[in-house]
Amino acid sequence: MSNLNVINKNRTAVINPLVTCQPLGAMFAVSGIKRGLPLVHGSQGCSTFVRYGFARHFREPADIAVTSLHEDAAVFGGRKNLISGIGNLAARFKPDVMGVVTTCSSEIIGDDVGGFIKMAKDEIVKKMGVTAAEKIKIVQINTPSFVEQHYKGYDNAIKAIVDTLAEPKDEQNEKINIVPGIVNPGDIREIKHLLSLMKTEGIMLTDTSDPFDSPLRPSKAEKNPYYQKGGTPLEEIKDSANSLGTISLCSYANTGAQSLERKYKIPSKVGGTPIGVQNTDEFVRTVKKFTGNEVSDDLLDERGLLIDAMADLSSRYLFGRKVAIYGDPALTAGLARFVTELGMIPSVVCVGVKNPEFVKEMEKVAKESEDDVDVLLGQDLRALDVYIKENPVDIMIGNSDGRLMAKDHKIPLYRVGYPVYDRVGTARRPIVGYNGGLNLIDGITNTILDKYYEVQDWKLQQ
Amino acid sequence: MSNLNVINKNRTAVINPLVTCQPLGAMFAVSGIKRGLPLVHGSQGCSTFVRYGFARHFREPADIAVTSLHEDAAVFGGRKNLISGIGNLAARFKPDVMGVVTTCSSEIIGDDVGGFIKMAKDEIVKKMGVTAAEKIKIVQINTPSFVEQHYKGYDNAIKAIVDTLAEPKDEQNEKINIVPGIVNPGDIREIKHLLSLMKTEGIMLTDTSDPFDSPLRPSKAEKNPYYQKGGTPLEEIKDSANSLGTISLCSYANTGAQSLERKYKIPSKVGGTPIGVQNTDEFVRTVKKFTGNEVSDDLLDERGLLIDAMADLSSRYLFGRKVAIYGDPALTAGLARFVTELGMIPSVVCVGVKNPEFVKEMEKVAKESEDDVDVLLGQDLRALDVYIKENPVDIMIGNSDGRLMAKDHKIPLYRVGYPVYDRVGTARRPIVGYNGGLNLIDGITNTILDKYYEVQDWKLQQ
Amino acid sequence: MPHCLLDVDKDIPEREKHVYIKNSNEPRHCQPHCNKSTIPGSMTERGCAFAGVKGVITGALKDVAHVVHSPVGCTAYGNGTTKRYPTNPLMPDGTVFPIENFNLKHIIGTDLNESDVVFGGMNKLKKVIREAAKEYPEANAIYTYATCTTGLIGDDLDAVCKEMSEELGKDVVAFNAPGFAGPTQSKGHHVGNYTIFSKLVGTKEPPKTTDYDINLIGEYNIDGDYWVLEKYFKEMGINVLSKFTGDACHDELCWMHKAKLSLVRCQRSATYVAKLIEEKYGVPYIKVDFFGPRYCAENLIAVGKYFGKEEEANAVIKDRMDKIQPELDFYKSKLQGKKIWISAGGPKSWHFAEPINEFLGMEIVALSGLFEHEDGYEKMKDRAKDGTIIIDDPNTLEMEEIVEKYKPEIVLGGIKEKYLFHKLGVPSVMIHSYENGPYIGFEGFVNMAKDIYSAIYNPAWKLMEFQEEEPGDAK
Amino acid sequence: MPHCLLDVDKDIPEREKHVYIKNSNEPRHCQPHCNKSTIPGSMTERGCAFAGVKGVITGALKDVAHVVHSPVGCTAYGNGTTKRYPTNPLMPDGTVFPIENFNLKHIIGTDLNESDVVFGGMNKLKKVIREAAKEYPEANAIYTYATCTTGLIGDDLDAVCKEMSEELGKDVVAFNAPGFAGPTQSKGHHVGNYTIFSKLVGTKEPPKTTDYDINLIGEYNIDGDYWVLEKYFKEMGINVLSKFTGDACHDELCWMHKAKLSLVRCQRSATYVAKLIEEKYGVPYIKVDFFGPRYCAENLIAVGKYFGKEEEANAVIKDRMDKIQPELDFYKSKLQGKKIWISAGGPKSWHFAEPINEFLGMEIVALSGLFEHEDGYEKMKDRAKDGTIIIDDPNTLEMEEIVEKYKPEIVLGGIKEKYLFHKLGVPSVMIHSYENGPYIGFEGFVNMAKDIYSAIYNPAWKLMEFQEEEPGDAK
Repeated sequence: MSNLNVINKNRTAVINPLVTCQPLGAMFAVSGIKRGLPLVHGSQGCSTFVRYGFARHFREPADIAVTSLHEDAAVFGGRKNLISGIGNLAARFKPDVMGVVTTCSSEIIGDDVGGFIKMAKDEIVKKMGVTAAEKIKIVQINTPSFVEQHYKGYDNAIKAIVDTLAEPKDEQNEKINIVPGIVNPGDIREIKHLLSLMKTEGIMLTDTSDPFDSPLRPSKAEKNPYYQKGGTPLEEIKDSANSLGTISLCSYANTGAQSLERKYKIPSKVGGTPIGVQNTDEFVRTVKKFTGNEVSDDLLDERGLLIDAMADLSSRYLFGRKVAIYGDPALTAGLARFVTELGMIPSVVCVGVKNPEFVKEMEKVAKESEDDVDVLLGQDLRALDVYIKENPVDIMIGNSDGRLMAKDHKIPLYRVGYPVYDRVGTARRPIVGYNGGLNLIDGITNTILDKYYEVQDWKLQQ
Repeated sequence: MSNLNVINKNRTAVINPLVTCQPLGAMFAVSGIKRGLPLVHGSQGCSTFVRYGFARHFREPADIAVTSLHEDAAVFGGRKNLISGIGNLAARFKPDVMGVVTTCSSEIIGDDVGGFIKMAKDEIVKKMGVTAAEKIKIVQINTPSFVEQHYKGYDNAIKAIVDTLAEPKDEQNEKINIVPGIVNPGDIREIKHLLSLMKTEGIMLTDTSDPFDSPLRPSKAEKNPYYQKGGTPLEEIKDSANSLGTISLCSYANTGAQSLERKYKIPSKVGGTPIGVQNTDEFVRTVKKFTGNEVSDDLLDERGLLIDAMADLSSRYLFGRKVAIYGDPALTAGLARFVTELGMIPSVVCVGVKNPEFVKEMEKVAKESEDDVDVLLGQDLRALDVYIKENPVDIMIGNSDGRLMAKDHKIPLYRVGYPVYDRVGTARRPIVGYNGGLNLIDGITNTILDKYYEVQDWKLQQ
Repeated sequence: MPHCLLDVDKDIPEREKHVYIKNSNEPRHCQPHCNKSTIPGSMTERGCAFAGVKGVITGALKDVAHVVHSPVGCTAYGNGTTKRYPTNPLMPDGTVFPIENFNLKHIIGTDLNESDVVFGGMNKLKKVIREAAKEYPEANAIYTYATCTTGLIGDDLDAVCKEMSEELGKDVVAFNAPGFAGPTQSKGHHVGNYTIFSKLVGTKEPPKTTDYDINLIGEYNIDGDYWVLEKYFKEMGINVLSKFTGDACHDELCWMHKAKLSLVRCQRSATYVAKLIEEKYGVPYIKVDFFGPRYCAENLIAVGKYFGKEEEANAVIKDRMDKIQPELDFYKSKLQGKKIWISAGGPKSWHFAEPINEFLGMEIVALSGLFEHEDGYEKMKDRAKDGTIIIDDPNTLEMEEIVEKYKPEIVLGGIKEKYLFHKLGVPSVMIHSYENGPYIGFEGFVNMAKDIYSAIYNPAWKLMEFQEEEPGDAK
Repeated sequence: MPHCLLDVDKDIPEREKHVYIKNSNEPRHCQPHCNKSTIPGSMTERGCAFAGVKGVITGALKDVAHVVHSPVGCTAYGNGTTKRYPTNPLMPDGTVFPIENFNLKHIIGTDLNESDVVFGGMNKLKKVIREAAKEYPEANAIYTYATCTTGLIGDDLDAVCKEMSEELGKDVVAFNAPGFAGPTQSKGHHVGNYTIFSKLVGTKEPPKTTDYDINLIGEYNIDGDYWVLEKYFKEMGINVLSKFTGDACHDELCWMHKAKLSLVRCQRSATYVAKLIEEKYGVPYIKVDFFGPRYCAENLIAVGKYFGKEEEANAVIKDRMDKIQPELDFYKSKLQGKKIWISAGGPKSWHFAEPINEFLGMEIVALSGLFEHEDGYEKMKDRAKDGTIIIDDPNTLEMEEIVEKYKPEIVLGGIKEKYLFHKLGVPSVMIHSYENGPYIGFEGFVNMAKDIYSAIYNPAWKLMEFQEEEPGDAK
């Protein structure tokens, strides 16, 4: 057992941020709805930068519309833009769900977004008729850019989605709601795989797996307009009010689950992201608790494969090596716990947020670690850069934004999280669940072998 | 369309072989039977070198017994050793199937292995009683080390297994027999996954997936003696005489399938190993033909994900790059075809065998390639070493035995096949099927990025 | 009817006038409308003015610390990891800037929060500028950027920068191009040009000058483009005194008035500054085009002529053409007759139209721009054959329709639309930042040809659909 | 009853005498039977004689080309990729051997086929030796190996080598240890020793000699072991004239008769040659043990004493002990009382028993050997506490039973059994070739302690089984 040292930022500036502003999280969440489209009420940069970011990370189209606010809106308000934006998007794309995502501009201008949406709906009815218009659900998502970060935007979006769309029925549906957090397609698929081994169906709030990793099959694609495959269907989101429970897999996005609990008595549980053995065990136990289903032998065999790899590899190649982890608080906390399970030392974990839940998760990790753990809280990549210069580590784990820093420090970087744009396959390779653990231990070990063993290559002969 | 240049060995010596002798293939095949144990009739090195090799590649136990031939056997024959070996193994391990694998020694000595097995059976009956004794099936596998290579040993073993164990019934079983070849656990699992998407069950002849990648779960393990999980059950092997068809996924091991066809009218098909798009398509079509089942949309979506990755990555990072491929003839032929599908050039493919089927497969590849393809036929790693010095390539794809050569030439090596002992996870990561294609394209691309793009790191910003 | 209402635009008929089908019988002024606000609710490829100034103009400088006065988002999006702007640490005086690729690695922001929005962010900006100066003492200047938030709350960046400039003893410059300014990122280019001209040009003197000093304006060294041109000029004996702004340092901008001639490479983003310098300092400028072998040759000769170095120019041209001709021939043999849509930000759509046709034999079926203005569309039109569709600010639905109707076999476009084209079965090569660039000059054109070739010949396109029956032999 | 029939051996009662439970009240001669053939049908950890000579003895030489006279299998298995035998390309005369780690990279075989088996392989062997000489002109000698096949068909390797030696003008040496020879790989060690002694020792003279020249015999530089010792000797002013055979060259073997003293490190595989050299050339030998801090210190002092360099030895020891003591203390605090089973090939089982107990505080519950002989088991027995099980040539079933009954918390063993132990829930560290070695000397012992520590404290063991109920806080 060791100490957790929380190190806060000692300057005002943010330098090389580890976070972005709220709207991204909301755009991400809405993209996980089948035929769901985000409509950003703001300047074009607000949608374009995010589309750019999604495109280079997922190597997939990211369909996000914008109301294109300009000077006139700054003076007269964004009413015209929002109403015509909603109308145009509805008429041309006929989405099942439209998520209206605010930005700094629209929030500062003080647009009555709720009121404008009502007016827009009236216009759509006029234009398209009641039946067609009612098929298009509009969710208002307030995401002022100057409050917290994109994780909050994701949380706000999930809450707005269930608040607007969930509909209670008389009967339970035997499903479990999952708020996966800002994770990759491979991760969501792995969560579904775990659920299937628990003989449980999940309602993903929301499911970005297929939308952000879609087959290339022009003959079968939904076109005019093109929609990516998948996403959580509206019907399922409605049904989230009738589930056995809600599990939030990231501590930063629990308000949707709480809202479902408050309104419809759906019990909720915030789990750590199921990265590594214990966190996945916890997830499995929660599913078992909510459903009453037994833990299958198949699932435990998958677990056993991970344990086997840990037995074979951890002590031999990884034990005692120092790791720097940065990025998403839910992922980093999970990764820190997993590297501890691998016998490595999560010497420093750097996040751009100040969530107390994150600190709590890290306290648990520090308790399990043999060595002290430093947490750079509410910090940025520059802080990590300066820290590592003084306190070198053996390996860094985080997104591509740290790649030049890693290169400067000659520390190998194992890429996880968002964004990863300089290597391929990351988005479809899970890091959650037991299988994700296998990917991680393989990836981390091979990174260590490349860097520290290849120099004495005979060591790799057996 | 381009030329295939077949380059034969121009010396007598074998230097740094790409193959080993027959018994390994037989030991591998028998290891894929549930409670199946190979008993090597030869010197201790014959089993120990192989156990060593399997252990360092799979990082798993490899249970192979040996009759420990010594000088006395060289003089008086191996009768005593074989009979007591079979008896001891039967009594102490009670295997379902015992595969008696001959070696150069036992073949040269001229042991009447079949006769000795009968005598041994009589002794077992005496010792254990008829019921217990009859539970233990003994398969005689002749694998003279001085004839061909380990691929032939695998073929001989599969044939001996079905010849000895398959039992016709009155009814078909709606299953398909698969001879997977000497592939990794991940590959066999991916084959099963493809079959399951085709709503078909397979009988793996044999299934080394679980035996060579088994969970660590002491509380559930089969102990005293310890047996690895899985393997094809004897009952299924028996039932292979009643299947809809047999697909051999390697051109070097088709005699078992032919034997089933001859004896029981089970149609057989030699497919290329399903590596890459077209080879997997072919496999899917064969399954469709044998079963009459339709190709599911889920399967085609998986295919579409691979096509998507190829569209996104091939032209941008891989096109026109030269590849050297070496190792198993079935894998290398498949890999050569796949890299051609990626727009790369399989400049040189080096194998230790002279199988005409392999040359035929490579002719197809050359037809599809824009550039000439050199085949080093019946050659070895030294030949490849010398070749590459004169004809450099951008990347090598093969097993770990080429690693020091790759290092000398400063050519990155992407590791596949057997053995891979200097990186981890290879055995559980499939290279077959559409998912295997994704693993390959990701792995190859990342290897290319590491080597050729990282030097101008700005190129990796989007 | 020169303009065309696409089927997908029936609900937004305003789009009709942005879509033009080339017809040489029509009067000269017929062309798509442009530089107008995007219709709300579109999936536009356009960015914002902040992107225009930081992302395009100033982000290429090697020695400047950038302070984005914004909530964290704009800072995150404005960082160097989004651009392929490599820099060489060598400074004009021969020293070495101590942080390699500084511009790609570091960005500073004021991280505005709710109370800043309510009470104003000017004090915070001052504090952060001071911190920036302390954190990066190496930086030779600090640039600050207004964003939507600070534009709306009315922070006076100029005042802050003036004060800080004095306090810190180094240039601190405000760029007032909040995201909502103007219909496209082009507004940001404009602001960048005027700001640099009015605040910097003429404030410093170069360490030395020659008779062959030029400004290379509108060249951002995307994927090393500038380094290609630099070699040509060097061989010709021409000295690039200042770049605007690729691989340049802050001081170069300050002494642009000392060149003998300005070359304007990207005429959309940078003609403004060249004009202003000519007007005030009498440095003449010429618009140049180095994309494609013919234009590159012609323009090198033009520059050569200006300096009496035509022979040197010819030597460069011959050397390079000898090297690339066989490759050009190969790619032409492979690409002849293939249909292409060039969908660049603006200028590259007309830069490349003719060379791609002439040297690769490809048929241009569509041209488009995101932020192009009238002058650019005029050139696009001039360089298009009859029947070519020319479209301003195409949105994704329109893209689908154009693919369906014009059947391009490849699209040169941006990363945001690239993967949509892929899903429609059409290869796409990134033309803004390139795939395996540089794309400028002689060698660069071959790089582009190779990228187009490998995109079209990527075997994936032939394998797109599963064949239920065993196909005949491929090819 | 000193011997013990394990439950799993009820069907092979011959195994009883190979299993001995230490009891100090029993007469001295009581110990497990050893060096006997393995019972057929066992999963033995033992290898063959060819492995013993090529894999252990000769494969460590840096400048020799090896020709295995066999079907392809023995050549494949005999290649260098199976051993951690690094070499330094520096030669005794100061030149550099041109191929780095030649011994790990290249192996040559005669690739015998059916007709060779029928008609004999001697001509083929000649041809291949000629090819080897041509392919690797750098190689300073060629060694050839009999295998089961050539042993059975009766090829006369000595005759071939004699002829080739003359033809090629370099040493061509035959090693006649076919796989079936002897009960274990130990037979191969023996053959290697005698062959080297009879064919090579005394045939060359070293470039120079000193008064402090030693032979370091039975040190194969596993994972760099030799390089650890080399530093000690260098600091003491002692010159390693010849290694047998780690990081050695062929010529060193030829001038072993010129040393002042032979040290025998691996007493199982190499005492033979030391004895023969003493007998014929009068070079005395001492058996040394450098495993564990105390033995290492004692033996350095012994060597120092011999050469009048005791002080130097003490300096080396003090320097190293100062460095490692804090680490030893740490590991002891972590490992005190943990139960261990040492299952080495032979000698390491007794080498390590006492140091692991003394310096790490661990309790030895089992000792075993694969190819150990009487003298080794005697030492094992001497160094074991009462109740320790000492077992010769354990097979996998016996391993299971020992784990169950003696509950070792870690096993030092080979890679073949490592993963079986893991499946039983017991960590295992590779003691033949090491995990993160070298393991010899002072620093090496710490490396081993660290490997044992991290194996036992690998958190995987605590997480082995899924907990149906939320566990309390870990630790």
